[in-house]
Amino acid sequence: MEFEARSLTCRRGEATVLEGVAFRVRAGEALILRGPNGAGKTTLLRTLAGLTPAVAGEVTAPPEAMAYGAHADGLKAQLTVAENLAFWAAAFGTGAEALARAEAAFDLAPLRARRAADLSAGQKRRAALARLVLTGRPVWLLDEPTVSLDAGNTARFAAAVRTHLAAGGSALIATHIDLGLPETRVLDVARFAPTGRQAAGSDPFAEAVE
Amino acid sequence: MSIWEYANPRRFMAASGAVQPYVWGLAILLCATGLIWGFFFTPEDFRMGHSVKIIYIHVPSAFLAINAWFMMLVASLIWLIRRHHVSALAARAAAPIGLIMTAVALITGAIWGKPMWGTYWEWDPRLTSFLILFLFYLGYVALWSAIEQQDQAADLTSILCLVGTVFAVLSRYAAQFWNQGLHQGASLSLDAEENVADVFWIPLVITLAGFVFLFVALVLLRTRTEIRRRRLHAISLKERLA
Amino acid sequence: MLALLQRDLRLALRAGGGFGLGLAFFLILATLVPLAVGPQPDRLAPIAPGILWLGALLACLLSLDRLWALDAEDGSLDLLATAPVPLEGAATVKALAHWITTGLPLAVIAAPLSLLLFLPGPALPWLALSLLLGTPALSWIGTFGAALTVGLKRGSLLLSLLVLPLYVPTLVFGAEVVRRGAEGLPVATPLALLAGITLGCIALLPFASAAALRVNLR
Amino acid sequence: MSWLGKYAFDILLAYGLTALLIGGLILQSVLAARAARRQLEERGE
Repeated sequence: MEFEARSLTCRRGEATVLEGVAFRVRAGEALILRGPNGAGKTTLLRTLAGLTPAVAGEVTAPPEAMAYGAHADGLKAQLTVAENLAFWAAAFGTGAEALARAEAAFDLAPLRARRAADLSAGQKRRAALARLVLTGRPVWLLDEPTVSLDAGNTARFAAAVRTHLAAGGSALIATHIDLGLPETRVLDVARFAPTGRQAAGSDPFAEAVE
Repeated sequence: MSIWEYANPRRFMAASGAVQPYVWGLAILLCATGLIWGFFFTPEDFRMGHSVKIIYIHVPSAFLAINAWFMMLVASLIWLIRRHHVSALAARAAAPIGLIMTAVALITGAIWGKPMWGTYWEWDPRLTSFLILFLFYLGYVALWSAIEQQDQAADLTSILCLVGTVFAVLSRYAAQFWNQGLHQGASLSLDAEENVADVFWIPLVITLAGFVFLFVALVLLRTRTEIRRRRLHAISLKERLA
Repeated sequence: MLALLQRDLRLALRAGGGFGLGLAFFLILATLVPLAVGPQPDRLAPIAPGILWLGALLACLLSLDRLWALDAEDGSLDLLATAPVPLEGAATVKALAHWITTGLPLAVIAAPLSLLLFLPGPALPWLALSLLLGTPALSWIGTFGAALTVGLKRGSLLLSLLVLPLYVPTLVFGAEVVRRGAEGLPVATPLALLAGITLGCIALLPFASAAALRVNLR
Repeated sequence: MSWLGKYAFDILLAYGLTALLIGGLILQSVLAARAARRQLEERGE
């Protein structure tokens, strides 16, 4: 899915952290977000996912097109991997076929009956990433997806992204490693650091009150 | 020029600064007149003796205790619908005033109840619902101070105010319903409009007006403080992030 | 939505889910009151309706602070908010799950427990019925309170302060049903009012809960 | 205060406590206003 963001201004809490964000992602393309810690990568992803309303600007794709893969795994520790995945499959209305694809993509079959509490960090990550396949949504928003994944599983993840892109999907990935994806461009988020001139319009307390 | 112009903090600060002295003057004048008149120049009530003098603080404070909440409700709605910061801050400013007024109404009611009904506390529906109102104020103030992000706090307290209003009204009727079973004719609570003679009525109205002006003056003062605090908050936020 | 209900019920029943804690609390309260007040039936019977309702109310309150907080901690609340389930629906399901795991069992064990407090026999069905009708309101109100405080680090005390005043009408009408039942008076009016409050809460509060959640997720 | 009759204590108590509460509220409002204004002035506004 192709979409575009135009002069997007994003907030984290009460602070404006990004200003005038503009980019275009084509179908089958992955956009890699780069930038130092605190530059606003997570904020941008949360805004695109529809969790944090944008202060200004527009995105041509609705939040319903986005599959948000957060930093946190979002797994219920007391439930098994199969139960966790089945819940998300039901919540997104995707069927058994997607479930099978997700399990295969991240090699979760041996872990199906294990409780999420008993998984290692990397195994949890795999289960969390498998959720993206279950959403059936065209745009993946990934926040440091490879944290605690070993080399083999990183490759497995890269393959899953490739499959997604080949099917006409697109992705925004905040990551520091090279995933070896075919169509990628890099977006340096630090470019959009706020200049401090803007805020006056949105926040009446940005200037002296008397 | 519409009233919404004052939703801009700058305009509000200028306008409220100009108006404030007059409101305070009126409040002091009316309160002093009403209270001195009521306290020194009214006769004894044939039934209640001089204890009737408590009416001059009890009724106005009770009046404000309820109306402060309504003011907060309206201000919260304005914030939720039109996103005017001053409105949210005015609601925040009014809450402690309402809290104190409710406390005053309760305390003076209890003290008055002792000579009249022979007990400090009576689970009269009116007293009960004031006690519950007091709890609502406490929750509202506590929620405001618990949340660090100011816009978020304004949103959440506004939602609480809306829901709380519905439940406060429900509680009022619940209290009325609940006490029926226990004792009927305990309608000792004083209905000011109906059974107060003229001699007491005139100073009461003056004091009431005085309290209203006092409320307005306090809301103006406290809203100004909240606006300044909000500005300080914005400055420190900027410094933290820089 | 059904999947969410299923998940929440499963979580409550699994180890560490907290199911049964509310019931145990209710039992403890029914044991402690006679110890504090004295064992005489003529002393316990008149206060039994109030104690039982108050106990049910506090037992409901007990598990509220984890209602959204657990989902917020492990990140699934964010994911839930991006799922094609409206937050209003999620709030309804959460409240329903809370009711099934606390309110419903409370209504069931209240009748046997009331024997400890010498609640007069004719009041027993009214106790069960009033709890059955009234505890949903407690769960729905609690879900709203929990949604308001989900972003706070130490929100549970504040949650009680916010929720308990909202519980007043439900408590008044609920206990009144049982009291009237015990005295053999007609119970239709308070019962109808109790049902009215519950219906109103179920119909309207999910919107307030969802609005509060959206603000907190922001 | 004998002219207040047998309720003198109650009346004075009520007025006293009210004065304390409302006076305290006004005092707090004024002090807070002053503090906020001073803090803003320190930051050059």
